Amino acid sequence: MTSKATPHVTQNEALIFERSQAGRQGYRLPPLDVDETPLDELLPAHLRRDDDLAGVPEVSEVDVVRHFTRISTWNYNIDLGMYPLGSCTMKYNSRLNERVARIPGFANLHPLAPEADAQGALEVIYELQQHLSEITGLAGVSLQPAAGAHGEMTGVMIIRAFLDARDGVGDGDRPRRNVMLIPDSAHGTNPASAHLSGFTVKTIRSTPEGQTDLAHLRELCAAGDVAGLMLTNPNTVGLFEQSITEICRIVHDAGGLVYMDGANMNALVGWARPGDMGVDVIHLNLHKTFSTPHGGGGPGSGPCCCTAELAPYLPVPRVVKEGERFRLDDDYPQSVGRVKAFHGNFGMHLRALAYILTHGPDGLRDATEAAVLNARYIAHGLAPDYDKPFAAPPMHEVVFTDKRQGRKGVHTLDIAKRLIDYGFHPMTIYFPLIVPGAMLIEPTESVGRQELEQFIAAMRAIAKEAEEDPDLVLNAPHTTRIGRLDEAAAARKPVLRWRPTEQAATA
Amino acid sequence: MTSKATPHVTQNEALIFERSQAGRQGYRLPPLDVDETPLDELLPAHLRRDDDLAGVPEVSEVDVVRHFTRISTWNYNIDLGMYPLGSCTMKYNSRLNERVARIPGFANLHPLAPEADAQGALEVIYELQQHLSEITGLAGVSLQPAAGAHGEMTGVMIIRAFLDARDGVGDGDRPRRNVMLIPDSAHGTNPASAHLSGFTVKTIRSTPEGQTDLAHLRELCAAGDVAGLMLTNPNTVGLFEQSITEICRIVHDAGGLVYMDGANMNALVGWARPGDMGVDVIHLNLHKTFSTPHGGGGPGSGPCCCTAELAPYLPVPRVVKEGERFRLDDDYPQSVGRVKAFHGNFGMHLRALAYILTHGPDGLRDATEAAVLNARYIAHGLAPDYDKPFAAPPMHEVVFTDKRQGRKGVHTLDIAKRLIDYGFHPMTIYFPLIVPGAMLIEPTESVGRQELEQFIAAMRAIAKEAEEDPDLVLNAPHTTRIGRLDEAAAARKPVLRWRPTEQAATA
Amino acid sequence: MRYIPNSPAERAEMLRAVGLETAEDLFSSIPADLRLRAPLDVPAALSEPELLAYFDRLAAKNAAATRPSFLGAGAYAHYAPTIIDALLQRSEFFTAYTPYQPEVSQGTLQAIFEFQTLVCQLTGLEVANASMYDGSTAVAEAVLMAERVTRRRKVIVSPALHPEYLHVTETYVSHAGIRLEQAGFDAATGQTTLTDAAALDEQTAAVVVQSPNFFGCVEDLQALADAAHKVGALLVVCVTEAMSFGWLRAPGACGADIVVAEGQSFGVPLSYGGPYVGLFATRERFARQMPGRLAGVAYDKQGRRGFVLTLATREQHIRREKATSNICTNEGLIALAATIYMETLGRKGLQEVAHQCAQKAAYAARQISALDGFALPHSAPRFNEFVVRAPAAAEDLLRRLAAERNITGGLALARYFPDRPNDLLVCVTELNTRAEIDALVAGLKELTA
Amino acid sequence: MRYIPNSPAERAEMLRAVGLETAEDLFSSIPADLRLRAPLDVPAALSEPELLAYFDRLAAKNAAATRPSFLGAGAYAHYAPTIIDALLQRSEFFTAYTPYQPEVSQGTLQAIFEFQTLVCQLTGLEVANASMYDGSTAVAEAVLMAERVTRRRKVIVSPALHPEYLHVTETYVSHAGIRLEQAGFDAATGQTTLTDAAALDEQTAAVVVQSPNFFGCVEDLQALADAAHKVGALLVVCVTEAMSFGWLRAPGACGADIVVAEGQSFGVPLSYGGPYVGLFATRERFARQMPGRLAGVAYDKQGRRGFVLTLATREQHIRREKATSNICTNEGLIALAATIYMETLGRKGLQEVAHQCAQKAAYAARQISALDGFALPHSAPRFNEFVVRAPAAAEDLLRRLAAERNITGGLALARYFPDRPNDLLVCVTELNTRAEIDALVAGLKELTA
Ligand SMILES: Cc1ncc(COP(=O)(O)O)c(C=O)c1O
Ligand SMILES: Cc1ncc(COP(=O)(O)O)c(C=O)c1O
Repeated sequence: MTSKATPHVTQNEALIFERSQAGRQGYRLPPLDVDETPLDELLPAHLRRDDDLAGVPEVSEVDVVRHFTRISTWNYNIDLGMYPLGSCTMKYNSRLNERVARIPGFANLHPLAPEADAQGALEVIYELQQHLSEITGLAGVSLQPAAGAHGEMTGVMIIRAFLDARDGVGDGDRPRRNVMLIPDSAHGTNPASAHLSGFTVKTIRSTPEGQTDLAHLRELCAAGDVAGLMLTNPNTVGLFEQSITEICRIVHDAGGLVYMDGANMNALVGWARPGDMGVDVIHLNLHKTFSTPHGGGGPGSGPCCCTAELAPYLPVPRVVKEGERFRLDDDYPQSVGRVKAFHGNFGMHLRALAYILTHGPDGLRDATEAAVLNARYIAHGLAPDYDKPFAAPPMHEVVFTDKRQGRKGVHTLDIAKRLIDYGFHPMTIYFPLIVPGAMLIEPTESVGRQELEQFIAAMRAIAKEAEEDPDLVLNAPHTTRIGRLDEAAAARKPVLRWRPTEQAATA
Repeated sequence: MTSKATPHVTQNEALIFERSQAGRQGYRLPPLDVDETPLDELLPAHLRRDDDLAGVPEVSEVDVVRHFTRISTWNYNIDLGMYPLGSCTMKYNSRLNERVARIPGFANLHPLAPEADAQGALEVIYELQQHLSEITGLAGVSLQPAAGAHGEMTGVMIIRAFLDARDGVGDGDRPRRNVMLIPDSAHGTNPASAHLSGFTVKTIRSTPEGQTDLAHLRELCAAGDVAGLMLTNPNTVGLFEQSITEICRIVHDAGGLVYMDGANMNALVGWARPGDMGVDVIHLNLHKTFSTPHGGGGPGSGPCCCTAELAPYLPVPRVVKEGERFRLDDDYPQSVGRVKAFHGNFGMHLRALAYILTHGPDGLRDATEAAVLNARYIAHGLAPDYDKPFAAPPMHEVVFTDKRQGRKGVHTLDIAKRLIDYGFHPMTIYFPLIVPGAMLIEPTESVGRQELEQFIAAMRAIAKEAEEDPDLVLNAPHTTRIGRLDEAAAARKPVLRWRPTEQAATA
Repeated sequence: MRYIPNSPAERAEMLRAVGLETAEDLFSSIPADLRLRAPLDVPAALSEPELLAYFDRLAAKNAAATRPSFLGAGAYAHYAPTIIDALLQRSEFFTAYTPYQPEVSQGTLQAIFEFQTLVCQLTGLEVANASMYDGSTAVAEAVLMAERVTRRRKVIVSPALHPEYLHVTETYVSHAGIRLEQAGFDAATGQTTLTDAAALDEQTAAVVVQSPNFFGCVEDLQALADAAHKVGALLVVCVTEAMSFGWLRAPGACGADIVVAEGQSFGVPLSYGGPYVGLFATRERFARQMPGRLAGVAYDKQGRRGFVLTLATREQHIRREKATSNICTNEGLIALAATIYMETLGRKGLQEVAHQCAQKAAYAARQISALDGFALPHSAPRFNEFVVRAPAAAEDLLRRLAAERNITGGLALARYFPDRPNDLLVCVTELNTRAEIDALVAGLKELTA
Repeated sequence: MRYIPNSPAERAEMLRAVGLETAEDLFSSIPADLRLRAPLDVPAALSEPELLAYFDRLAAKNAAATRPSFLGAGAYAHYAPTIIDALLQRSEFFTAYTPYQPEVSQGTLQAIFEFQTLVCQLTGLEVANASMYDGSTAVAEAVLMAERVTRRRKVIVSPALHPEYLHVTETYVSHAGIRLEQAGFDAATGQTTLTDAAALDEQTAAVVVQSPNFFGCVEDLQALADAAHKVGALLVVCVTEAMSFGWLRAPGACGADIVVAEGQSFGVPLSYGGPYVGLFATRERFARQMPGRLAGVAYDKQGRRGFVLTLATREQHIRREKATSNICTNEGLIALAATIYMETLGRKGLQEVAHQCAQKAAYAARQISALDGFALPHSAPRFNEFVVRAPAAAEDLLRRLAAERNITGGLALARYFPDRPNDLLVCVTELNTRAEIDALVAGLKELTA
């Protein structure tokens, strides 16, 4: 097995502003083909742009292409290899789906086009809604949310609206159920979304086994002010919540609803459905489970799925089918309203639908199985060298800690950086917060056995280095064009934009 | 000016055959939708493939994408920066032209489609013929040749056919003009193409000033057996042949024809036309002057242009226009015949036409000017440190030698390899053969001043290193994933394909 | 194509290696009664050619995608240079994750830093973030931020704000205890007024206005800023047509405190409404109150410059419910598209495109207003959109334009404003040829003759 | 877009820097009377959208590109997985030059090495080169090589070789003193015969045969090889439909000494005939007589494996007129496309596609032969092409099929063989659905009823 990483020469590249040369042009427009109206007739001087866009670069097309091609080579990416970020589900992004999204009949369609002339797009949305409903076991679906957190906000707002209607509370006149329960292991977006929707967050403890603490849940539910619970399942340590049915019962009995963070659906698709577990609302991350590209930070798509009982509260407009026609329906008086202009991130809907249709029912089930198997294989391979805080076998991702290496002063961050020298992107680190020095590893189904073994070998080699030559690990990475950056200093005196003065500093 | 090169971590990657895993699949076909015929009815056993394609890899789509993405990062390329290969004209490859070539109406058109249903493609060929005729000042054009050497062969065969007809020689019965004169500075394809067309090659000396030696030319022409001259202009040391008119007169007076190798047309487009100089036949390299991508070694396209007098000898079929219709015309009894199936590298014709139409007359002239200016700028910048064998100001490319550095034992090859450490692709080396230790540098118009200066600075730094620390240069490159390879050993015991045994050797 | 690399045989071996027998064993931690028994009811797997045929068939049903169009209203058909998509499709960009590991993410980080800088330059403000979901959610977040900055809970919103943006803002603030009140509207000019808005007082956190507004009218931002600042309120300016930055005075230069915009105009396909990208900029002193990610300069031990995500203490990863926003994944790749667009067009190009849009719109407006029975109800200056008051119901007119002339003539305002049955919103960009405009004018004339 | 980076101002400064005043000065070495005075007579520069509109208009005139087709005859419509073009479009591949500098060209070199290996595996031979221009020039070069190897000057060519390939070969050998003579042809089987070719003797350098031949008939290569070898001649086998490698016995295994093929079937667009790629393989002992480039394994000082272009002493750079060929630039990128195709389909896929082609062609042949008045004149086994003898002139029939049924029904053999007015060559690939085949059959039936 040849080593996965090797040093090579790379191009350096300054900021585009440092490359700009007065008078360079990268574009040409067709000649203006109408007779010009004198500017003064169109726009009074005081409303006109008067700075000639000072500072905006002047570069040629070749400059732009070389600029972005060069800086692109500094990025790790899925097409280079395994991207084991726990909770992020970095799976293969099919080029076929990119092609589908670029079909002119979709790419050039205006969001306000008459429904009659956009039937194909509405059908795409409708079909995807149907499939996601089948996959989650929940009847109502809205594709409007633009990302996971957006879907969370939508979901908890639905809970808010439903409870208010059920309990007959108007704005603030009668006491509301204001408490949203969230495990201490939850992703930060959960409490943030709950807060945005007006809830008070109370934290539930996890057990030493990495499960929700039922006793604590019961205790918190007893208060009577519980609106709901936001649970991730499998949870963020990669374990399935064994008592999920019981958990849902407890919350329901307390008059609350159960929200499930669907970020980890890659462990369940085709094998189990949240709807069957008692979950009331869930968001999915199409950019995780359904392989739409992460794009260096987005776009995402966070469909919100809910029970038939909650469906009337979904955002409007909704895409409905009447006979053979599809239309946008605004007529849901109980809806939480709109969470985004137009119809959500349609381009991502196309890719996710293509993903589902390429897999089919067996393929979807296989993918989940392969993802869990890969995680289990890593869990098995690393157990001899790394502390595994939870005994239970993991689902699609596994968490380890730096406990053993810590004794030599080598910590999770160091191990992560050292992985780079071995040709891998680091795993998710220091998340979830409940696991000190957490290393959350999610291989996904897109990695072959050979590369899994290379990863295991790299991690074991690092463990050995931590014992024998800690400094080697502490100063990693050694092979990248820049070393570890001083993030503290960057936050103390933030430089968030280029300014002509910056130029000198970088010459 | 930040340094152009920087080391960075790269992925290693084995041969696909070493990655293969029995049972992996990267494809899926639609189900066969016709009733199957028993194999025995279709094909007797002894004609059937019986090795189950042993050795052909079994990999998944992710494997393939990662395999090629990884190995691609080991290539230097135009989008990374200046590619100063003299004689190769490595200019910017527009993405717009790639898009044009992929328009389904062109990409999916079968070469034997009925003419009436391929009018658009025929118009593309016809239009390009017209424009190349205007650019070269030569009336007849064939786009059939697939590359420069192919165009050379076509061109000299045209000369052969014309002379035979003119001199009334049939096959071998009467003495033929069999001598093709070729300067010692010519590219190797010239003599090879002449030989392929049945000519005997005689070499013309170049003068110390880097011009064709007229006296020698006259002397050789005196023999009376001269069929023609193959001249590159500007020649391969980047100088315009000052006496081109005189040269053509001498050859014509001797009863021969003048072939021009158009590889260096990037120095002339819009400024001077071979047809006006007395040239009878020329080939163009669309993959040089007209920016069709080199693709790591092709495809190219080598149109052959000639005088009206020679046009009847061009390959068939030819694309002609009748009224508003275009058609393929085979009816040229004097034609040299076909040099390639179908219509030449049509995909390259599309790109070259797009290049011409994007530039327009002024743009084409500007591009040539910019290309010559860039070369002149380099000539100026390197003169202090490198031996410039010819005093005359260069056109689009300039040649230097390793004479000065040689004193310290540092030679052209070493300088070329050291350039890699500075982030540049080496220039063309040891060509032309008449210049010992030649370094032929052609920046093209696609390089901005900033990068030209980086190149000059790098070359000057290397000159300094040659003085102060020769070993540094002699052992370059130092930043690539592999060092200099033992090419001699590779040629002694050539391993030209992978074999299962090879696997062990590489583990 | 197929997604899963490991062969069935390899997977069987791996199962054995981890001490399991069947795939089912991998899911033993899921209570048996919760495990799905029947296969999912989704269509059988399609091969590549079958999949493409399926989507081509659907795409063909989107007739509106392939005909001349004068639709704007928050999504604009501008020309996108080919290099944008070519560069986006480099795996290094589109398959990368959020740049949490700077040593292997400098490409993405540097691009974000350039994006932030360009947004500052265009908006005329001091700091900008790495993007929001889109223009509508950016307005909503701006309102929430105004509350954080001023600790006031009343926000005055222009009635000429894009109706869908307003709707989204209402949803976002509905649980934040923020009261939205309407500003005035001068039907003659088509501009927002604050005079009659007694509402503007010391309890006001912000005034929210769009310019060019939904009806295409350019607002007098300086005047609005002065009025807002007089009572200590912020001016939040929303721009749905980012191309107008190349033509109109920078909102920041007019006194805006927060500027949000929809960046779709910058090289992003219409794609039936998304993914687009929200631009968000404000004053330096409010930086720590901003939502969203920020890239900043950082140096390594050898003093080499690089970029990192910074000021994360504002974000949910660390702050959880006290974060300035819940946003995590944003619109990175679309922000990159916009960055490449802005850099390719550059200082001159952005102004030239804007100039062509304004000129072509002026030409179209002139032609249409000359038609019998047609009028342009609003007198304020405009950029590339304007309201046309037709002599007949706009919806029928547009339906017939599409059916009989193969032109999408614009947007019937009745979709959002039932009291404007005869009004249509017409948008003209540099891509609308004079021939298309003339065909629209002829169509409007003949169909109402 | 624009091509030239330097601004006019920068260029003026650079001119000054090199001591010149005007651009004209740069061309002072060109005698004044040769310098062009008038601007070139080519159209004015087009912007990006204008250029795309121009080509879209032309593309729309190629009606044949968008309808069901049964054309083969040297160019085949097979499905090309999307990843092929996505990978080709990486600048690292398509903008790179010939890999003369191995340290910065290992990506290209390793791909060539894999290509050479795959070509060896498919052809059943020992060495293959980095590509030729196409199948037709590859045959011509094979004939020239046979002369070099045997030092004999007579070559017997099958009359069932693609007519355009034959034409190209004639052109190539016309000055090499090589005599081409025709082999026999059995009109009943559709196969090449040597029996009646007294021509085959000790002066014969090679026998050149195509299989499946131009008429779709599979030749008995073993028999032909034996006959050729008996007189010390080489057997040169040409394959125009590379997909047949997945179904037919490897030519190398049948005794072929040189195998050339057109590789277009492997993921390369039809593109009106080019660029395609020529495959060229032979026996180890002839390696140094091969035309074209070769990549081979090499090691650096640390023993790390890499790849280089090797055996360059055969080539024109060094050998000049004594080179084995004049070829320099080949079809690198197309060879890469074929490599990606072969690896993506892999061992099983290449056989499965071939199987579907053969089965669909068999189905089509059965249906057509059952029609009144139609016959299949040749009895030999076939792969995915076959000759149909129609009851009417093939050209009219095909013209009407196109006009009235929107089907390109195949190739009228009269194009090359005037004595075969009623024959058409029909090709069926995995992309022709049963519905298309049935429509063709119905069309043939009804148009001749
Ligand atoms: C468990 C979990 N929940 C929620 C989110 C938020 O999703 P998004 O980033 O799409 O807003 C993430 C992704 O980072 C996550 O991992
Ligand atoms: C001067 C010259 N002539 C001829 C050629 C041959 O052209 P091609 O490689 O396209 O066959 C080249 C290119 O290498 C060249 O530089």
